[in-house]
Amino acid sequence: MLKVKNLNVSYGAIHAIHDVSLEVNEGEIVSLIGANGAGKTTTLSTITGLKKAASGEVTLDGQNLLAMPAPKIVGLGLAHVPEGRRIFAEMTVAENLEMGAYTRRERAEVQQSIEDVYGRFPRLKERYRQVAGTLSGGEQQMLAIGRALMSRPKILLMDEPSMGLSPLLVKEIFAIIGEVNASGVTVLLVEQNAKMALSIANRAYVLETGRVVMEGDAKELMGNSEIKKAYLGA
Amino acid sequence: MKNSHKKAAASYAVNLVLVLLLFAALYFLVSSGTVNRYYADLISLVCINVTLAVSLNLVTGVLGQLVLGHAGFMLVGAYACALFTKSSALPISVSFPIGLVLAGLMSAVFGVVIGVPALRLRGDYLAIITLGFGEIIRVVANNLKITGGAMGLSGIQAIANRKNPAGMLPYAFFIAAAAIFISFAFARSRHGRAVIAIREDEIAAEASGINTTYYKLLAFVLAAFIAGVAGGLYAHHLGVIDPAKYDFNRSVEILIMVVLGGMGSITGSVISASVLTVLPEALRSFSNYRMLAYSIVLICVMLFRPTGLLGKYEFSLSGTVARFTGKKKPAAAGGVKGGGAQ
Amino acid sequence: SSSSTESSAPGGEPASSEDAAAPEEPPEEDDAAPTADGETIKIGGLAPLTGDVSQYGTAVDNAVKLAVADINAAGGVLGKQVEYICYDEKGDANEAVNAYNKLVNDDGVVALVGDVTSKPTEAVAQRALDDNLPMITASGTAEGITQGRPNVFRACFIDPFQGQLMASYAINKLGAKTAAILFDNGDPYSTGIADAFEAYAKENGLEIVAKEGYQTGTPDFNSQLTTIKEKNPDVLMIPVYYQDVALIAVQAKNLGLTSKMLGADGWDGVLEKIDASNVDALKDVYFCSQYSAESTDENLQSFLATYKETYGLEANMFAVLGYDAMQIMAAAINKAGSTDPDAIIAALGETNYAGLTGTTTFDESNNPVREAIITTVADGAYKFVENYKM
Amino acid sequence: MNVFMTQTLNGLGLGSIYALIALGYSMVYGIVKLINFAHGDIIMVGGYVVLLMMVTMGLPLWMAVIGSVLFCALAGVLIERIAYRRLLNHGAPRISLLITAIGVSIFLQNLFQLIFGSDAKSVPQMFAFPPIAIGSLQIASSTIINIVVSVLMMIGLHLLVNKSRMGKAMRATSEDAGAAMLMGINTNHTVAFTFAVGSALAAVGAVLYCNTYPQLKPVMGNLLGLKAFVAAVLGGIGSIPGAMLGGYILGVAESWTKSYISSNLTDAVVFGILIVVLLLKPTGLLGKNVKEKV
Amino acid sequence: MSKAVLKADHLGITFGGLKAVTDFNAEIGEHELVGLIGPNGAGKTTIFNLLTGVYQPTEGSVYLDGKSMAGKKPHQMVKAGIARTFQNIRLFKDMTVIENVKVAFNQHMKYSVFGGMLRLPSFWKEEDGIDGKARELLRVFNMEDLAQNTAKNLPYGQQRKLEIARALATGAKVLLLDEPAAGMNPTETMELMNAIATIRERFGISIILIEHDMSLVMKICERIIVIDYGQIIATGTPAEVANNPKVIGAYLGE
Ligand SMILES: Nc1ncnc2c1ncn2[C@@H]1O[C@H](COP(=O)(O)OP(=O)(O)OP(=O)(O)O)[C@@H](O)[C@H]1O
Ligand SMILES: Nc1ncnc2c1ncn2[C@@H]1O[C@H](COP(=O)(O)OP(=O)(O)OP(=O)(O)O)[C@@H](O)[C@H]1O
Ligand SMILES: CC(C)C[C@H](N)C(=O)O
Ligand SMILES: [Mg+2]
Ligand SMILES: [Mg+2]
Repeated sequence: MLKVKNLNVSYGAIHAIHDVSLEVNEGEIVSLIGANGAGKTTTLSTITGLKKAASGEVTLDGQNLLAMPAPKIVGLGLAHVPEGRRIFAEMTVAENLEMGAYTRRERAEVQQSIEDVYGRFPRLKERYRQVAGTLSGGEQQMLAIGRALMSRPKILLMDEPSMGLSPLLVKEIFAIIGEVNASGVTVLLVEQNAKMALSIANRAYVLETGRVVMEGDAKELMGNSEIKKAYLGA
Repeated sequence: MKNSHKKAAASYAVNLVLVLLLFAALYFLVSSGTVNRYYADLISLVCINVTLAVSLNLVTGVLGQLVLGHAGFMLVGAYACALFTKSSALPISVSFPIGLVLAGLMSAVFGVVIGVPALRLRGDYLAIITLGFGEIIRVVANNLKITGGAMGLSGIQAIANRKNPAGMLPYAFFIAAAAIFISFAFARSRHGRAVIAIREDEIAAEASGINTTYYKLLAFVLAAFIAGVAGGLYAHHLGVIDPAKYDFNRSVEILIMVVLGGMGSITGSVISASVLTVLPEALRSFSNYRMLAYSIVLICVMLFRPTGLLGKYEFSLSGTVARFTGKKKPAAAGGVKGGGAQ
Repeated sequence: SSSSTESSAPGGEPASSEDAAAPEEPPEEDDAAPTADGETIKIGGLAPLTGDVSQYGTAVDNAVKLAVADINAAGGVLGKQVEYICYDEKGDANEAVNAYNKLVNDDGVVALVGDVTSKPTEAVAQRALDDNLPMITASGTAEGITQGRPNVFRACFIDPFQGQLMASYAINKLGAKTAAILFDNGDPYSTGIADAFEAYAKENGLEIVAKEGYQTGTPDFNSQLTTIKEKNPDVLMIPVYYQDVALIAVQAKNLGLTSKMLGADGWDGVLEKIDASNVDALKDVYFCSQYSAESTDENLQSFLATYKETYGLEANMFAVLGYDAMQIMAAAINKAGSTDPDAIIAALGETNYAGLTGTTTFDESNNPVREAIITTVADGAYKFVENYKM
Repeated sequence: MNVFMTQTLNGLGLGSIYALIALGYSMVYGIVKLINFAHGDIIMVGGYVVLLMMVTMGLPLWMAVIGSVLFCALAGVLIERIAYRRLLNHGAPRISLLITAIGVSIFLQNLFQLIFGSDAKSVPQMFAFPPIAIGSLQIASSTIINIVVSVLMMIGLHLLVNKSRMGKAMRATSEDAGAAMLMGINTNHTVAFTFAVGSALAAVGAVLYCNTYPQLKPVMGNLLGLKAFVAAVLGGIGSIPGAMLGGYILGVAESWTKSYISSNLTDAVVFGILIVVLLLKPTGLLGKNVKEKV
Repeated sequence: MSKAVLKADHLGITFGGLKAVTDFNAEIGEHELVGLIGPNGAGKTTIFNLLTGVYQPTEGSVYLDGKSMAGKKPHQMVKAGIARTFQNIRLFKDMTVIENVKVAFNQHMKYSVFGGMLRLPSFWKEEDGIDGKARELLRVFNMEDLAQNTAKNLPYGQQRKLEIARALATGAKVLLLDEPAAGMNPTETMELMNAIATIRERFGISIILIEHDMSLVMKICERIIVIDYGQIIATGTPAEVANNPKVIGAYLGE
């Protein structure tokens, strides 16, 4: 469903992404792992249109995304939980969720989706009138995920959703990712927490200094000794 | 580490000699009449504007706070100096330097009075509150007896006159040079470092033990002092003080000099202040089109060089000389040139 | 080392001919050419050619150019052609001083005809005193301009005179018992007249019921006018420049203020700044002037005609004064026999010149002895009322 | 008492014009954090367009007003497109943006000076209503018109921002344009729309201005813009009711100062109020105070 | 436990009705390394903010070496000896690495404004001294080679370490680290752990560590305080805490 081919991206003189190719099939969870600065975030941002590519190809269901501005891509059914959460700090929790449903117009259904998110994250319901900027780090992360789900995406891009979360919540988040995926949403997951990421994914890509250095079945990669050494801390 | 001292001393010496040579050359040109009084005055005006831009750069570039009331400090200095020289019985060659010091001090006092409350605010709000103070200074000056009211002050003794066309040059030149040196040195001292840290992240600066209130005020008052001195110079350059001219627009003019040159770059301030002073005079006959052209240039520079012409680049006289004489430019050795964000 | 390429040759000044839908180039165009020996006598000019008071500036500048043309046609000064170099000072004292500096120190003018309004004129006069430069202003009326400055002269009457005159006129001719004043607190011209008016009124039994100032540049006078209206004075003295007069008059009308309005020389030009639909705001108004277009003086009529022909505009009081000022300066230089400043200044002091505004002689403060004319507005036009002597 | 009422109404009339202009400042600032110093000059543009259409083209007033509103909206969008967007989208330092805005301001003033001359142009009477008598005192009809129009505009704008989808988009864009894009918001359009609305309001302000003070000059936007900007900050920049409140307070303060203190000190009082308010409430009267959480 | 350096006495704060921290009591001994853990939003960062003067407590107070710190501003807290890092990295981004560190030395420097502006001998002497000290500190973190790099260009992990180095440069007795390992991979986390151990030895300081990475916390902390909803729910050794059912239920999960 999502295809990236020979993608190259630069920040000025820094060539951050070299010829990256990857593919996400419908219904899959695909993980993208790699050290700090490997280019994971850059890859996601380029797919979503927040960052311009130097060359290459990105398609979603055959439509060329590179020529499209970000808002339009979102309209195609792609949602992105960005790195650093990027919640609307001055809006309340509830308003943040409403913003997530900007592309949807039916009020009642949107309300239902909000309830669904509250069901997943009861903490957010407790805080629904709090200004989002004063939430704790983990609460903000929940909000960011909840907000992305509000657009009822076909494919969800997540950038380090477990960062800064308590062990319990990390488990929960991964459970949620599993549930979301089970409900038919395709997931492209970027993670530092390689162990969890690989255990939940169908397939995975390993990124190093802007290049894909390994790819394959997630379980197999988990057994790979190099991976173990570099990313699993074993 | 002692090596760095020697290098520094050498570079200061080279700079000093170059600055003195430049002055000698200018002074000769003016006093010999090679350059007429009009150009002599223009040189002084350039120096005054350089001083102003450099002083504002301390707050806007180094401290990173937008200030829109700089002309107010200039006005305070202008009045302080002019009123002193007008009322004092001392010969002008004595009363003027004293007046300049008074101008700086008076302006610094205003800097404290305004800075203490204003610096509690940040960003645009600080800018606006300084704008407010600047305007109040002007309006009040417009209504006081001692300041000559709306008429302003006239009959301020000109330092450069028919008999001594180069009279203003030493003052304006050396004050500009001193302002430049002081800004450089300040930005590369522990105090400047603290101020730059505040610009970068106020919360982190506070958490690193920096008394942010104190250092913000320090930069602000230092800038006010220098602007006050420049105001004193300007009053005696022009011979009149019209309070209406020290308004918001004047503050913006100075700000443009700073931003156009490159915020935080003292070299940039110097260059753009000079160009923006000379150009309007050169284009006097095209007065209708010059502002239009100026605005277009301004917009284009900002669009294509958003950080100003020089960004944060600094030109080094001694470095250039070293390069010419084949010696390597001293590396930015710690302790000597620790100019953090510069 | 004068850079005459930068200086604007007469008639070549872009700004001065800008508003003038000039049917033809100003006539002195070819007179700019230096005389056979390649030398000219340079006379400087300063005027607001743009900005809030540009109407005054262009009038003076235009007229001076006509005078220069006439002078050059008649053989010039000291046998040389006159070159007039004028800079726009935008009505701004700082600009004026800078431009003055260029005129004197770079262009090397031997005398100055200017400035136009009082504030910049005052600033420049101080500089001229330091430089001992012969200077005459056509229209700067503030009293201080010539005070203590033996080298500075003017072709117009002075502010205290205008203020007193209008107060006296209000008392004697309009039968006013109460008066109010509305003035620009940021302008020495305005405050000067207001103070003189007030002092004279007090001495002569005209009660000042309100004296309201305003800050330069504001368009809003409703508050002051409301205060004034509350006092319902017989006359309202408004000694300010034409643009503000236009705004004030309309707001006064809209508030239903019915007092007679008085003004001074700054009122000349107000009709151009008030739309026909609002011109009824200007009724029962009286201001003082220094010439009347209805005069039958031949020279004056011929000047007015030439002016109109050249610039496509009616000449106003300041054009007339500008012409005279230039002529007075030229005559003085001729009389001095050289461009030595002291000689010119001495000659200026002895001026006895019969010009468009009558015969000009200077008193001990270098001010001309002038009579005043009262002008009013009727049916959208200026009307001569009478010659008035205090 | 009567005089007091009249003076207050005078102040509200003047304040209405400030308020309308302040709304534009506030909207633009709210969304791109830019003190749009060219905003004051849009009023000037609006005024000249009205004048041109009424006098030169001889169109009726209502057409001139609509024409001016459209023209200014377009001008606002164009200015944003040409002079600001590049900087906005490249995350340039905000001060560069401010300087660009000042550049645009200088450009507009000088352009109009070249076209129309630097001295004032008189404007014909627009609404020929006689003064309105309240008790023994008369109120200029313009005062009433100003107040009514400004209140209507504010209500409209308030609904637009708080109730419409576009309003939501505006709020999101103002907080984090990148995140807003991820929500499917076309931030470029949103910003352009904001400039259009702000400039259109300036055109309305221009009409009221011309009706009250029938004179136009190329530099008129300077002082007016500055005052309106102060009003916006006073009320809490970014807040719509705040801009209105700030405008009214400023107008009334000016009027009262002129009538009861000294007209020489109006600006000092105005800025004094600003300073006091900012010191007590650093984000203005109705501004939200969001502290950074560490 | 040795003598308490830092003591929190009945600390509490409310935000508009929300009790973010209530009745927080803790004593940190000399040279101790204490973990502070708890669910997201439990109030850990808030406790740091209270200990460093960013927030003024609505009740209770903080004591350092037995002296009350009530009413002190953050920079005064630093002077007294409490330094911290931030959950979201807060470096002086456009300054060089070494300048970042030097900023924190400021309070130990004495030369006057004039000394600096006029380049008096006092300036040279102290600047040289500080330069050496800053380099020494960077060496501890293996960052000496990066001294002249601009802070924002450092890799994430190095930025974290630089922040710690800067906090150390203030000469603090107590160091508060807020999630230093967040966003690091296991290898980087290991490296960081070693660095923390080293500095504790070298500088003889006490450390409080907020962290969600249990592998790190359990390994290096001597004592752990667990909070939930702003209140302490458990304290003890890593092993005790890890087996505490309350902690498992609220935080660790099965
Ligand atoms: N705004 C930027 N300007 C310049 N360089 C950048 C910028 N953002 C990222 N880079 C560089 O691009 C490269 C890839 O960065 P990216 O953020 O995509 O990595 P990542 O894999 O997401 O890392 P992390 O795990 O730290 O989030 C890095 O070398 C980084 O320094
Ligand atoms: N300034 C504030 N205003 C309102 N509520 C606040 C403020 N600061 C913190 N809170 C609330 O206090 C609670 C504790 O926040 P804190 O940041 O201390 O959590 P934390 O334990 O550090 O969580 P995390 O592990 O996610 O960083 C949160 O619910 C948060 O929303
Ligand atoms: C042109 C004139 C109206 C000038 C006025 N007389 C003045 O002195 O300012
Ligand atoms: Mg990333
Ligand atoms: Mg936290």
